[in-house]
Amino acid sequence: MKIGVFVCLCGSNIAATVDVETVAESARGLPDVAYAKAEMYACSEPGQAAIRAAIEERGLTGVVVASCSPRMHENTFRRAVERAGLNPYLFEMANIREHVSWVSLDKAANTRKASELVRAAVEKLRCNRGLQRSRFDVHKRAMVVGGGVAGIQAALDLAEGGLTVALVERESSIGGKMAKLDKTFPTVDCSTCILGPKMVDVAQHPNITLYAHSEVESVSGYVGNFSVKVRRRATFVDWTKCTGCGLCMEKCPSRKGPDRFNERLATTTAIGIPFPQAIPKKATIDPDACLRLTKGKCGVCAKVCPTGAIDFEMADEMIEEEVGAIVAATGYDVFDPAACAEYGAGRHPDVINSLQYERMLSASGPTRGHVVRPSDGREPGTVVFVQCVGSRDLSLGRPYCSGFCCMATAKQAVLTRDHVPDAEIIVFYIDIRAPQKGYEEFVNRAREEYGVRYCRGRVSSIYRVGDKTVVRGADTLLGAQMEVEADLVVLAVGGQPSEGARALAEKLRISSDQYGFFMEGHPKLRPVETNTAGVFLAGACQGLKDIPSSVAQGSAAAAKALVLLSRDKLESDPQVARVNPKRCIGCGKCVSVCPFGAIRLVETRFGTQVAEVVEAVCQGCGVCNVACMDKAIQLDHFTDDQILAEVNALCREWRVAN
Amino acid sequence: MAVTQRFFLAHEGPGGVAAWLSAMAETMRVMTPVREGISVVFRDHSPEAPLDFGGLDTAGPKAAVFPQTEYLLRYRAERTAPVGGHRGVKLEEVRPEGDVLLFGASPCGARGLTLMDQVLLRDGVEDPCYRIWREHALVAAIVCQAPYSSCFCNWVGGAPDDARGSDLLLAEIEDGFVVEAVTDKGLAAVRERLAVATEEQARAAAERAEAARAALPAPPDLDDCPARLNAAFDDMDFWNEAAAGCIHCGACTYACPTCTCFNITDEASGLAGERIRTWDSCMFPNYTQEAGGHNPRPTRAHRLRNRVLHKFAFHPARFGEFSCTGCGRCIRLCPMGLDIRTIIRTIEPRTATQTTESRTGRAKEAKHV
Amino acid sequence: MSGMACSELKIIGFLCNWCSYGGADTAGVARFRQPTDLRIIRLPCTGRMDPLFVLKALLGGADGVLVSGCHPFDCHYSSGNFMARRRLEVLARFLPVLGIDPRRFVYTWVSAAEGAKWQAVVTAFTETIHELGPAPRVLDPDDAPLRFKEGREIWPT
Amino acid sequence: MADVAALRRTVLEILPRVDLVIGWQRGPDALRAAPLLMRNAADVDRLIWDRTCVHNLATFLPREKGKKVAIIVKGCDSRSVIQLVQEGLVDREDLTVIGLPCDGVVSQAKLRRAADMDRLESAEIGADHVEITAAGKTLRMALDAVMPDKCLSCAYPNALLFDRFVGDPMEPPQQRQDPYARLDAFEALPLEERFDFWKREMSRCIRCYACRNACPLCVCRDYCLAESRQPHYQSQESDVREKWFFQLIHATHLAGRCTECGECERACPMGIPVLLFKKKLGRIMTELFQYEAGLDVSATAPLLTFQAEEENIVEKQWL
Repeated sequence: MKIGVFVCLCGSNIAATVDVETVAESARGLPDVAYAKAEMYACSEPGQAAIRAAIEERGLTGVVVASCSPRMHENTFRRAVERAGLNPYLFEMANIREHVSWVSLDKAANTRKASELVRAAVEKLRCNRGLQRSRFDVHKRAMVVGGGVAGIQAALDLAEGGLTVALVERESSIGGKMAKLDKTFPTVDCSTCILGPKMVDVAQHPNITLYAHSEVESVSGYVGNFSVKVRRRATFVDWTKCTGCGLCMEKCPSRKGPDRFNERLATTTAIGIPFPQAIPKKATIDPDACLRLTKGKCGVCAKVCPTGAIDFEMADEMIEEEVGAIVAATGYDVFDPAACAEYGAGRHPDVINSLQYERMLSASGPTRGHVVRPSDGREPGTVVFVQCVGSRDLSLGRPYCSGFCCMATAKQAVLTRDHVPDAEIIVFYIDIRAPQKGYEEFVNRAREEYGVRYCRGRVSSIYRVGDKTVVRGADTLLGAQMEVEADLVVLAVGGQPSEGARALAEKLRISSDQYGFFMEGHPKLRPVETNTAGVFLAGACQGLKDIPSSVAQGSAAAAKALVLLSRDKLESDPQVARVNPKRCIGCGKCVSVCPFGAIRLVETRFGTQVAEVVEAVCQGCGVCNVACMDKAIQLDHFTDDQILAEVNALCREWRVAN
Repeated sequence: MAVTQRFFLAHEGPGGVAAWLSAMAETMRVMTPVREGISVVFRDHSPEAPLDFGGLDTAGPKAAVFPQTEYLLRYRAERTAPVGGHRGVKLEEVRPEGDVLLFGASPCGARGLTLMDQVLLRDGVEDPCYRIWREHALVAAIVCQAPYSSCFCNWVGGAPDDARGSDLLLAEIEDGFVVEAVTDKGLAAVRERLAVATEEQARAAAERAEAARAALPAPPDLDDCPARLNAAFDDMDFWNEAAAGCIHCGACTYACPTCTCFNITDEASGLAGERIRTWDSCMFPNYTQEAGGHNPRPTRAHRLRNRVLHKFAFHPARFGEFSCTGCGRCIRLCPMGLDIRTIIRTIEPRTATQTTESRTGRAKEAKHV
Repeated sequence: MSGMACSELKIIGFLCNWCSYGGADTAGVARFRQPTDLRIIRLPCTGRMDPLFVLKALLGGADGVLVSGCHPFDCHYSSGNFMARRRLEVLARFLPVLGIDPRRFVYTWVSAAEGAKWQAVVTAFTETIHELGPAPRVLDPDDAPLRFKEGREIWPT
Repeated sequence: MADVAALRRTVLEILPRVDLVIGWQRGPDALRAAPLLMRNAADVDRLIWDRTCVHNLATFLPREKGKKVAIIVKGCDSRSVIQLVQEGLVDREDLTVIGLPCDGVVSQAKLRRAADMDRLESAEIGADHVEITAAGKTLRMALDAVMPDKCLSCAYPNALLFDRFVGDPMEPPQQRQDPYARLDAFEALPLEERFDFWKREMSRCIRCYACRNACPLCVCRDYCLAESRQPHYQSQESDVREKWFFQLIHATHLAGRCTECGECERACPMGIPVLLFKKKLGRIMTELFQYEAGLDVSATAPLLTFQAEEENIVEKQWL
């Protein structure tokens, strides 16, 4: 091998605390190193040109760049050496910036450390071999999981982009949280009026197959070739016959089931359509509330249904979908404030959460748009909003800001003034976060034009005195204790990953953060990709966000999937496990540890069994490599010899004495 | 060369073992047998460590002149051009240094050295490292007094008081050892330092040796053993059965005082490296593994056959002696209880048809190892 | 040289690419000062971490070995760190029977966002290793084959 | 212990249906046995069954894969067979297991410590004693004194997996020794002494690989890492580091698989207590995963699986 080593100064980022000339000089003393040079900015065009020139002029067959983190520029340099005719896997990086120059000011120690890291990189490179990517066919179909506004946007964009789409929604209608909102900030326009047409588009688009009341059961396969099992939960109504006339709902004698669409502010029938604009507009029976399904009596709906759509025997159905890409858009759930006992939610009838209030404000909601005290139905005189319930609260394990609640509260305060012109409206807040277009102005209008009183301080307790709900807190700006006798208290609850998000992450083999939000590929540069190729994220499932951001991310995820599936064939990452069939004893330990099902046992012509890796399925984690006792299976680019070369290179030198 | 002269080395006191070893240690490395658990190994002599002359040293004295690991050469690549590019290589042969006294070897172990000499010190193909080790080693063996049940030195021309391979041969009597200087080198080590043995002492020593010889059961006649083995070469049924319990470890060969097989590997780290000779064993499958994948000795049976034939047919054909000193270490140490004596005593040529059958059997066997 | 006071000991770190390597990058970007003893080897996943690499390092002259990967549930490959946790916990408990101080080996989880935690981990682990001092050697450096001594002279002491 | 005549009858019955039956025969002396591979009825005459039948014959199974094999096993040996079946290294359908009850064998190592076994003249094994005549001296010892540690703490006197059981199953004998007694004693030493202990013990190793080859679960055949050039885990040098590292390869690869049958240590010609490594790992497996290898053919080895929440693992906390 003929190795070139390029030591980057990164301006002064590296050069200030590492003697790069000494590092280059020590590299010249390493085996197979034919050329070593310091570069001002290795990643810049002149830097890359110098690397390419050295490869061409000096006939280098391997390159080490000592510069920043490979997470930053490994691909940059791989492309650079590839342009000069080298296999991109005959390239290694030594991270002498993030791991060396930026973390210590001791120039002598840094220089020594950088030189050793270069030596480890050179020793590893000597064990590298060129790897070839292989190509495979893709399914030109995508799946969107979750039919909230982000999922709807993604599905529509994908469908418009020419792909066919399977949209899977857990509830019996798409629309998600946005469908429950009365108005949206900061324009205070009608939520249903802007979402409704999009929902109709989904229903009518020829490229979209909608699976409502359905869930993802399992996912196998890999980018371009996912195979997804979808469980269509039994609705007990044949949707091909149901016309959405609503007659069943009128006649259903069971009326005590919780109305989940209305956030349990009301009860509803056992059979029904959740809201008038539902898509699909089809009836579903709640098997827990239905008298026929629980007690075997009744069956009124079946009698009244004009199309005979009721089917009490219906069972779950499994559907197999073959797709090339998956967009996860599972949204969020609101925080259950019952966890904050001091706020009395669930105990005091006049303490409700912000989503319940949203339903109360809605003309199609349980109070037909009248703001009332749930305890007695009277109009409230004093309405108190409490912010950051379940957000920014370490004691609840939720240090994060939910992002949308400040604005939602401002909007609800403004709407309260419209509904109850004389009401006293007080908002307890910690900080106001209104950074987007028109947001700050909206909050100021709420304060100034709508007379909403903003008190900076946390509420310590809420309790009932007579028919009043007393809110005790502090106004930290005035430095005074406050006690407000409220008629209605609205807790601005934060969000959390929707129920089942972790289970879905496991099925999709994507990771989630400590709270359960799905992890994007890179917080800045790959915000809608995940680390599992072919799986993209949209909306609040990746992190809480408001409607415009969710819609933007829906479109972005769709664009990423469209780019991916615009190609007829995909290239697989060649950093995969490889079996040496001569060594393999066929014990199958690799098969049992592989998280991706990428390894199988096949019979040889001698009748023995050996392991075989399905390259496109293998993600390159290397779990199999460790489980294999005679090391017949090796993870390319991270083989035992490559890692041992690094270990040996770093261990070889004896300690540095004082 | 052999000037038979007898000296006396007392157990204790000024003319005793400890004093003599200390004197010897001034000019050379002294290695003595030490008991560790159930094994007896040669260690650098320490006056505090009790010596163990009770029996055979477990792994034999071979390692003193044929180390398990021998560095043959070392190299270091050196940069000649200022900016990488051409390199020179500095090579340096490594050769053994320093004299060593191996005190308390068994006569069968010492005799093994003469059989190793036949292989490693042949005219024209002399092993330079082994030559140096041999020249620098002074072997002091101790006559066996009571044979082990695994001993069969008298089958292969040896004896409990065999002096071949030793520079000094010690025979223990009541209060010390009668030391026979077998070679000039041995003589030089004792002449100035030890008293001459009395006739009475010499007689006592001879009597004990005679008793030890007598204690060995009468040997079978092995004159036709090479012929019988050669005739049974293709009788794979026999070899399969003989090797049935074998787990192809290297205990027998590594403990054998006559086995000389080795492997050579290069080890490098950075720009420097070494060429290393290490013991190898014909019982290991990898021993005959060819780069192309073929293994001419694919089964335990093939490998055991090679070991037995090497010692009792091939070596005698070339050098006129069995390559076995009858020390029985392979029998004592075999974890599976295999006994080479059974093979050399019982093997008989079988008929031609049996042999043909066994050939097919061999092909079948080969697949499963 | 063993036994002498050392300004720097030999600590090898094995980090998974997705979380801890990123966490170490994050610490670097934030300029969190750290001791300089640690040398990092990048792995795709702690699931690739063979306990033999640790033993190789500890018998080969390392004074400490640190393995760090994604927090449970956050593995890029979904379960690599779970597999690693079992393997490495077994190894950690095994070291004492070899006479190797178990404090010389630590495995932990650091996410790509936890630059400050990375700094704390590196600092604390390096301090522990300095408290323990140089690890006992299997081979005396002077008895080691030449190729292991090569390079000793590169860094003037 | 079961009657050898009954055992021979069973073998003769099974022999026509299999390619070979693996048992024991008399070895080089009265207290040593050797493996016996029986292919025809005449071979069965040499079959023995007594307290010298120490070898764990399961070690011969993987290489006979593809043949119809019958094997005679003691309780401890049967655990290795179970483990091999569990790992798919032996086909259960091709295997006929002849199970035996056993309340202990004799240890060559312990006999050697007590008597001049190299000069053994005659021996007699009674119900609770061994009488040895060696180098002209006769010594009578309690059986317990010359049994391997594993027999003194035996919990599985009867074969756990068998197609035929010869003799009557035994009650587990009283435990005369804690299974980890020797490990406890060793771990009571200071760390430095343990380290120095291994340096000294390993210096005696001759890299003959008897430990590996006697191990029924060392199944890498010709591709052991100890001798592999690619991957190159270690060199062929005989220094302590390489020899010790090989033991660590062996031990770590047995973690969660080893049944602590002790063949590695029994086979070692240099008497190195390499079983200590595996005992330690065995105890770790019990502590962490409540798992004992070789009891259940359908179990999953603890290192081939995981739990998202590990009950017994307390991870390192940083201040």
